Parts: sequence; C-alpha cells; structure tokens
Amino acid sequence: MNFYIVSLIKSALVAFVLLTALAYIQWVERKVLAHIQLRIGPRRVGPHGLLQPLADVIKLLTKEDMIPSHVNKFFYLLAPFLAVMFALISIAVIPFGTEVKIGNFTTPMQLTDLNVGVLFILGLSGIGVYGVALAGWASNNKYALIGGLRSSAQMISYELPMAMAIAAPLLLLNSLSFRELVDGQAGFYLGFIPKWSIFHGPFPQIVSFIIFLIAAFAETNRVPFDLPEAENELVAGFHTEYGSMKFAAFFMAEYANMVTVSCVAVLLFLGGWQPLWPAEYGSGFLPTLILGISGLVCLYHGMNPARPMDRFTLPVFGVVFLGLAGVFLIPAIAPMLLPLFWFLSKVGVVLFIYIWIRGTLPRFRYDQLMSFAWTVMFPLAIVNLFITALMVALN
Amino acid sequence: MPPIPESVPFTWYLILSAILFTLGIAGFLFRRNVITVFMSIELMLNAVNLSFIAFSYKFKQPDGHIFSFFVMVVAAAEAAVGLAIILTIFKNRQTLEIDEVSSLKD
Amino acid sequence: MEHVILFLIFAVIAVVAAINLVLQSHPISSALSLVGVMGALALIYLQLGGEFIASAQLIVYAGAIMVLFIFVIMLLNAGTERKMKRNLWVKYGGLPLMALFIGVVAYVIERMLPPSPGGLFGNMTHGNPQEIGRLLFQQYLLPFEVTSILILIAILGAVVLARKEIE
Amino acid sequence: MQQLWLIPLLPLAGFAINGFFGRRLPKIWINAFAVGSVLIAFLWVIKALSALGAFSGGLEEAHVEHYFTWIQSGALNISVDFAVDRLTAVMLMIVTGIGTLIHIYAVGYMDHESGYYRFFAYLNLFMFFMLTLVLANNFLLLFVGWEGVGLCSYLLIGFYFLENFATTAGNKAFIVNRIGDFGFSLAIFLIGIHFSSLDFGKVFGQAKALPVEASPGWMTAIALLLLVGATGKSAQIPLYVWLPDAMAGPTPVSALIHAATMVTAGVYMIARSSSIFLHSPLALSFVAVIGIATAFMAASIGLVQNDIKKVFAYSTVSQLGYMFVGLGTGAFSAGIFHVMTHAFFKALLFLGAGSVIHALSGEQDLRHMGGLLKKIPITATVLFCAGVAIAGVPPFSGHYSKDAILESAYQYAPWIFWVGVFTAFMTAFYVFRALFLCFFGEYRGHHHPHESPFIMWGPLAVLAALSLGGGFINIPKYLEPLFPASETPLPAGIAWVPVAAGLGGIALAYLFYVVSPAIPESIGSMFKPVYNTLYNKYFVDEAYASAVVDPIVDGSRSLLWRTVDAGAIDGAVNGVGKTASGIGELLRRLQSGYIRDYAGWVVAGAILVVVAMGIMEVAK
Repeated sequence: MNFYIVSLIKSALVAFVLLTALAYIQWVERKVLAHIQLRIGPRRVGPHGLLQPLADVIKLLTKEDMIPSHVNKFFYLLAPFLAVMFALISIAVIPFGTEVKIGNFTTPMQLTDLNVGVLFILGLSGIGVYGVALAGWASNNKYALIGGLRSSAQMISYELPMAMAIAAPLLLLNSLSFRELVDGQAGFYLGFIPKWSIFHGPFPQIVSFIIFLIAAFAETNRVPFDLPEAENELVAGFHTEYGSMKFAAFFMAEYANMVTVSCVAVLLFLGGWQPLWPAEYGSGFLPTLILGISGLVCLYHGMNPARPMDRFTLPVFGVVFLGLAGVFLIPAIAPMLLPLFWFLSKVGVVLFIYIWIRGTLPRFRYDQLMSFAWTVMFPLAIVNLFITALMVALN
Repeated sequence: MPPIPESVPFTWYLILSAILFTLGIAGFLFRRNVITVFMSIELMLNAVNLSFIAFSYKFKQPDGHIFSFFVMVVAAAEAAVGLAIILTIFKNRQTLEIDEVSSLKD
Repeated sequence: MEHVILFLIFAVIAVVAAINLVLQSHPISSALSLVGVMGALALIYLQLGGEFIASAQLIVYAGAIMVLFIFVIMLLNAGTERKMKRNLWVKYGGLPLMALFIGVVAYVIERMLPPSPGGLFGNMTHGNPQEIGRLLFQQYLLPFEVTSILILIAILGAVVLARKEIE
Repeated sequence: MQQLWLIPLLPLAGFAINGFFGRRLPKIWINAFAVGSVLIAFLWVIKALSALGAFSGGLEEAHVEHYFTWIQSGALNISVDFAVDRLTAVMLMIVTGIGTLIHIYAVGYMDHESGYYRFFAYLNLFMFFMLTLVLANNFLLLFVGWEGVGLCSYLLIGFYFLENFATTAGNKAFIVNRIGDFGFSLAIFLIGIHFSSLDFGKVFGQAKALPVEASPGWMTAIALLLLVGATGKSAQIPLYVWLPDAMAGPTPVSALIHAATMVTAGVYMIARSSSIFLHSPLALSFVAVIGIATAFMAASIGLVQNDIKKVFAYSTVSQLGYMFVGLGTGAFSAGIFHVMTHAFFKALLFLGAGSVIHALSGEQDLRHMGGLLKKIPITATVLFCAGVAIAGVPPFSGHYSKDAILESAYQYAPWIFWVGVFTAFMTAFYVFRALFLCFFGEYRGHHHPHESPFIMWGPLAVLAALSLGGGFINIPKYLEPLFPASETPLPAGIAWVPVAAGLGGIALAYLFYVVSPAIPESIGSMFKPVYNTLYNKYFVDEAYASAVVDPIVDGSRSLLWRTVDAGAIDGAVNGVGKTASGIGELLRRLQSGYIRDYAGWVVAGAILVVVAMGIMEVAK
C-alpha cells in the first residue's frame, strides 16, 4: 500500500505546484508581453501585480456560471473538462529530476516512469483534440464550430511532423522512457559540449528540435498558430460560448499543454536536468549565485525603494532568495535540487520563447498554416528522420 | 458469490471481447446512421484485437500484437476510404440513412 | 486482487460505453463512447503487457481515426436518427437473442479453454516496442510493406473520392 | 550448355517485335528484326555446333540441354529440353541457313506487298516452331513445333486472305494436316503408354533393347500412326492434296515452308524415330510403297501442269516421295541427304520461279512466258543450275542423294528401283519442260520483264552454288553413328541407268519444247483421256470431295447442326439458363439492397457456427 500513499502525496504536490505555476506563467506572460510592447503590465494587485493571478482566479470562480440555451449541454460541459483533464494527465510521465532521498526511502521525481512515456504523451496530445473539437461543436455556433474544426484539423496535421521530430532523438538515444532518454544525454564532448540531443552525435537534432518547437506551437494553439481562437475572424473561436470557470478551464488547458510540451522539449532535446557545463567548472554553484545576486538586488532596492510598498516587500523577497541560495549549498539536499533547478530553468527558457514569439510574430492565414504543415514541416521531418536513421545505422 | 481470484482469469478477456463484438453486431444491425454503423464495425475490430492481445498474452509471444497492429492500420485505411465514401454519398443524396442507400438491389 | 478489480473497472467502462454506442441516437455521442471503449481497452492492453499496442490504440484509433469520424460528423452536421418503429421480433427478440449469443459464446470459451495463469500487470514483457519493432521489421517485413502500400492506395482513394468535381 | 534455347527464341523475339509493333515500325526496322534475328540464329547454330565439334567429327552422342519440367503427372515426366545430334545438326544447318537466305530474298520479293510486317512476323514465327521441332528432345515438344509450323503454314498460305482461293487453300492445308496430326497424336499416346516416357533417349533406348524379329504389334501400330502423321505433313499419298494448293501463298513461303523445311518434317520425324520403324518391317515397306507411289503419281501430274509453281509443287511432292523411298528402304541417311540437296535445289527453283513471276509482275502461267533467257539472264542461269541438280546430272547435288536412295531401293526391291528411275526421267522432263517453256522460244506474255534486284538474286546465287556443289557434302557418312549405312553400290550393269534417265528426260524436253513444239500438242490430243486424267490430277480432289467432304458437310448440316446443336445443345443451354434464372428469381429476394439485411445473414451464419460448436461441446 506504500506505493499508493507515496503516489498520492506526489501527485497532490505536483498538482498544487503545477496549478500555481500555470497561474503564474500567465502573470509572467502578461508582464513579458507588456515589456515587449513597452508597457508595464499588471502592478496593481500585490507588489508588481504578483497577486494578479489570485485575483483572476477569484474573479473567474465567482462570476455567474451561465450556460447558453442553444448549446448541447452535456458536451458543452464535457468539453472543457476533457481539455483540462488530458492536459493535466500528461504531466504524470514527466520526470522533473533524478530522485528524492528521505532517509532510506527514495522515490523518483516523477509520478510514474512509464517505459513508453513518449508514446503516452503523443497519445494524450492526440486525444487532446476532443476537448477543443467538442467545445466548438457543442457550442452550436458557427464561429465556435469553425474554430473547432480548424483546431482539430490543425492538431491532426501537426501531429505528424511532431511525431517524426520526436522519433529522431529516440533513434539516437534508443529508448522511450523519459528517464533513460535523459540519462542518455548525460556527459560532455571534449569536456564542455553537453551531449544533449541537439548536440548529440552522430547527427545533432537541431532541425528536429526546431520542427518540434513549431509543431508544439501549433499543437497548443499558440501564436502564430492560434487560428482556432483568432479573435478578429472568429470572435474567440471554439470557446466563444464559454465563460467564467469553463473558460478558465480551456485557459488552464492551454497553459498546461504549454508546460508539458516545453517539458518534453527539454527532456528530449535539451538534456533534461543535465547541467549546461560540467560540475568541475562549478555548474553546481550557478543556482546559489543567481539566487544570491537576485536576493542582494532585492535587499538593495528595499534599502532605497521606488515606491512606499517596496520597503516591506522587497526585503522579504531578498531574504527568501538568500535562504534558497543557502539551501542549494546544503550537501545533503543539493544533489536533489540541482537537477530540479536545471530542469525548471530550461523549461522556463522554453516557456519564455513561447511568450517571446507571441509578442513578436503575427498570425498565419489558415491555408498557409496547413500547406506549411504538409509541404514544409512534414517532408523536412521525414528527411531528418531518414538521415538520423542512416547515421545511427552507420555507427 | 465466488471469491475474487488473485489474477484475471484468461477467459474473462475473451468473454469481454465477445460481449463487445456482439454489441458491435447489434449496433451494426439496429442503427441506421451510416457513420454509426461504421463505428460499430470499428467496435467489432477492437473486440477482435482484444482477443488477439489476450491470446498473445496467454502464449507469451508478441505476434498477436503485431496482428492487431495490422488490424489498426487497415482500420485506419478503411476509415479514410469509408468516410470519403460517406461524404460522397451525402454529397449526392443528402442523407446518412443507410436504408435510403439501397439502390444496390436494382 | 487489485488487478482483477482494475480489470473489472475497465471492462465495465468498456461494456457500458459500447452499450451507449449502440443506444445513443446521436452519432457524436456514439463516437465519444467508442473513444471511451478504446481508452478502456488500451488500459486492458497495458494489463496484458501490450505497452506498444496500447499507445498505438490511443494514437491511431482514438487520436486519429475517431477524430476523423468526429470531423466528418461535424462537417456533415449529422443530426439525431429519427426514430422508426422496428418490426416486433427485432424489438422484443433482439435483446434476448444477443444475451443468448453471448451466453453460448461464453459457455463455449469456458468449455474449450483449459484454465491457465491469468492476467497480471507487468507479467508479460513481450509487448514492448523493442520486441514489436524487431518482429515487425524482420519477421513481418513483407506484410508491413504491403500494408504501407495499402495505406498509400487508401489515401489516394480517399482523395479521389472526396475531392470536389472540377467542372 | 550451349544456350540452344537462344536458337528458336531469337526468331520468336523477331516475331514478337514485328507482330506487336510492326504496324508502326518503318520497313528498314522490320527487315532488321526479321532477317537479323534469323541470321543471328544461324550464326549461333554455327557457333554452338562448332563448339560441340559437329564439324570436326565430334557429336557422336546427342548433346542434351534440360531447361525445366513442363508436365509432371504420374509416371509421365515431360520436360522442355533441347538436344543436338548429327541429324539435328544437319536439319539445323538447313533450316537456319536456307531460312536466312529466303528471308533476305523475301525482303526484295515482298517489297511492294501490303502486310509486310505481318508476313515477316509469320515467317519468324515459323522459324521458331521449325527450330523447336528440330531441337525437341521428346515427342510432345516435337509435336508442339509440328503443330506450330502447321499453323504458320496455314497463316502464310492464307496470306492474301482477301482472295478466296488463298483462304480455301489455307483451310485445306490445315484440315488435311489435322488428319495426319490425329495419327501422330495417337502414336504419341501409344508411345506414352508403352514406354511410359516421351523422351527420345528413353524411348529409342527401350526400342533398341527389344529384339527386332519379335517386335510386338503395338510397335507396328505406333510406326504406322507416325507414318500417317508424316504423310500429312510431308504431303504423301493419300494426304498430299494440300501441297499443290499451298502455292497460293507468296513464293518465298512456298520455297521455305512447302519445299525446303516444313514438308521435310515428316521425313525428319521418321528418321528420328528410325529405331521404332526398324522394329516393324511392315511399316517400313508401307513407307517405301507410299513413297514410290507418291513420287510416280506426282511426277506424272507434274508433266502437264501449266502453272510454273504448280509444276514445282508436284515436283516437291514427288521428291518427298523419293525421300520416303529412302527411308522405307532403310537408307535413312540417304533420305536426309536428299532432304538437304532437295532443300537446296527446290528452294532455288521456287525462288527462281518467284524471281520470274516478280519479273513478269505476277504472271505464273507458263503459256504466257518464254524467251526470257535474254531478259533475265541471272534468274535463268540459276534456274538451270537447279534443273541440272534435280535432274540428277552428275556431279551435281541431286545426283548423289538420288543415287543413294535408288541404290538402297534396288537392294530392297528392284521394281521400286525401276519405278524410281522412271520417275527420275519424268522429273527431269517436266522440270526442263518448265524451264524451256519459260526461257526459250518467243515471249508470249504482255508484261515488261525486268531482272530482279541484287537482294533477290544474291541468295539465288548462293543457292545455285549449293545445289551444284552440295552433293559433295557426304551426309550418309556424316550420319554413320546414327544410321549404319549399308554401302552397296549398284551393280555395274545398271549404275548408269539413273543418270541416263535424267539426261534422257532433259533431251526429250528439249526436243518437245524447243526444237518442235508441235509434238506435245499432237501427243496430248492423241492420248486425250490420259492427258485429261493427268491434267486433272487423277481427279483426286474431286474424289475426295465426293467421298469425304460432301458426306461430312451434309452430315454435319443435317445431323449435327439441325439435330444435335439446335436440338440438344441449345436446348440444354437454354434449359440451364432457365433453371438459373428460376433459382435467381427465388434468391433475388435475398438481395434486398439493405446492407443491414446482408449483415443479418452474415450474423445468422456466425450464430449458427457458434451454436453448433456449443452443441458439440455439450456432446463431449
């Protein structure tokens, strides 16, 4: 029964962290977008708008939960549920780090190490279509229907290049379990080039990484592929008819998918929790360094605040950061936290790319989108796959 | 009420597959919507797949998996063509009622 | 113990979904219940050690084929079937007949198959992708290639059938 | 392995190309494929034979090449394999060599004809079948070639299928050959039964093993049936009637098929199965008698024909009769020898005749020729070469082969010898009659003769050389290992007789048709009935028509058609149709067009099966 308890604890933990993270990713997105567009972004609620997500959640929860009269109720309600469920399930096979040791009890930093984890993710992303498609159909609304159709078409189309792109590093690392994949990317060439699959011999997977990223954008209906919810043509696409928490569900689903995809990208291409450079060059002290500096900066700004409130908030952050920096120095905990740190920072980078691109690129036209998928990505992915297979075979 | 066995008796899988298959037949026979009929066929295929997998579990060799994999692939091809046909039927007759597409007899 | 319980859960899901498929009057509902069946079956496959086949079930069947179905249903905007009165013996005889059929099949199966060690999770490890791949590309290479050609033909056929005539 | 299969397959390839694409190909290509394939086949024959040492005293034993098993049923195991021994070597050289020459000739001759590609396609096809026939190492494969050449001869006789007489002639040839082939196939069945094999090696091995004096009756039966086949193909009494009509085909065809190669197939076949015939003296004597009778009869008919090709046709028949005499009297090698020499000079005669016809743009009647010696000297020369050859004037080829035959005939039965000599006399007479009518005297036609192009007289020259010198190729000696020859020359007293007969014939012809052309008319009117009989070919065709053809036609019209066909067969067919439609009327109700109904039936079947299994389980 031990197994069940541990799993429960872990999943509760992961769920909590993940949901919070989702909320805050959105905050980060708003901030970053704002700065890209030379705005300031949310800053009313809490210091630097840090409590904005909380406020949003409360707002969404407390809004009137109205169901349009013309919809197919069952599916209308089922759709967001499906969407968010599939989005959240897929996190179950994602490993965040090596493993946790508490006394003599060890457990991997992962809900379950499925040895076909990659396939599992693929399958779920395939099923994920249903949420959107159903939503579009059940809303009984032209815009929504078009949005739903678009998204299902788009998702199916981009499944293929994505799968192809994923297959290539699998060939290199010869496994389907994320943990083994990451272990396969350990080590360095010439002592300093990490053996991540984007650098991995015999055939670096840069191309497939790019393909994967693009396909991932399409899979998650993000700019520049957010046709299903293109405001200026489809009102709000498949979730036109959705409000309050049901809308929030789609929102969460989208961000959860983002997170999942970024995690997969990191695990498959960016070497998971493998450090960027070897430990003997002091990669282990990077987190301490960053946290320490940021803590000091916070303290400094706390000394001479720009706004009255900062006098109280910033020192608190500073202390917290310094404390964390200290935590990373404890030899007993460091080996657990370091991989976590690397993993999360890489995921953060990928997420940042998401936001960055959203801030930068305009939206595709629908036919362009499809033809791009079938005439550029797909052949490219296949060619890449063939070359990889050839290289692997030749080795 | 017999005690619940430690492991799933092998025959249960087959019986489950039989039940599913029969339901598929029922769907095929009692439904009039072409698409639903088609889906009933898919259901039958799934049932058969289940027994394949079960047998290859029983005999501890993966050939059954291979076969059901082929079944899936063929089902995919079948779905592509079949749905295309359904589309064409609908385009020409504006109906999905399987009984209204009975020109085969004359 | 828990294996059996899990199996029963999945089996019940599958059967209920299948019944729903048959009874629901709207194609979309049927389609979704079919997806449900497939999901449950995928889990049962996992129990039977078919990791690869379970994933394939999700990806190919649930992820691609059924999406295609739903896609078509949406495109054609297929409405609910209009009720039509069946002739009596189908109405009243159908269900017992099915029950009888299932009963006979179950009986035959029980009689014909000797009792054997039952299904446990992780008890069979032959279904992993490595094994399947090895078989697929060595022993079953020819069927594999033939199937691929079949798919190619199917694609062409679908395109030809579904394209709109150019006047 | 000498890749013998290439030899027949090259012409087949030519046939395929010309037959399928010839319509679109330019003439030059058609010629290239048609002639080229045969020429290469000829060269290949030479290469293979020299490799087998056929020219250097080798090839005592047959060289067999097995390709694949064709029919495997029970004890009978028939495989497709080719064999070459000295007999085959001779035939191969004749067929491919003459074939090549005639192909080249035909390029010139058929130049203006329509259906050019068709002609050469058929010709190549014929080469293929003929070579198969010659190379075959078992009776069935030989039969394939046998039938094939029959087919090709039919196609080529009926080449001008727009003319009525051509098609009828083709039909005649085909049907008459069927009779012979019927006997041949019966013979093959008997062989299969008694030797439980059709392979030459096995069959003849077993046959040789049997004691000659106590040879069983079925051996004679086989031999006689084979003889029937041979009479059909080689135009012997009573089945010779098709050959003269076969002249309806283009002249190269007459030369190649109806003089040089195909008609000698019967001779070849009998020689090939000599070890069977040697076990049945009765059959042998039949061969001899039929041969001499044919020779005499045909020659006598040839005396009075006015169509130049008809004359040569009958001469062919009678020469074939000579060959049969050779075979029948046990001098197989002499027969083959005569096959060769005859191939030379008869091909030459026909081609020369063709050249004459070509020169007169289609005129075939001797009465409208004459005085052509000046106008077409080359043709004239070569024709006279052929004439002296066939007349048996020493030292030309005909002399040697004919003498060889007559010697053995004398050994066998003197009367055959004397009839043979008289036939030789007649032969010389009618051949030179034709030549004199053609080349001497006044030109009685109204065309403007012109000499043929080189491509036509080139081959003629070669053939002329062969028919003059061909006699020095000592075939009997060459065939020793196969046919132990009994070389007993004629007693000195009558050794000069055949030669004398030949020269006498020539002299008489000169007297009749050059010196004083009045004599033949007076003789003709003096012996009117004889003349008419001869002129109408002994009324054989008419006899056959009234005795065989008409009864069959009437019988089939009244009995087979009206009663059997219209009544029984049609009735049965219609009855079947009615029944079927009746049943269908019942079953139609099954096909309601509702897919669910069909599925219902399927399911019902499935349920039945399962229930049956259940019952069986219970029964256990």
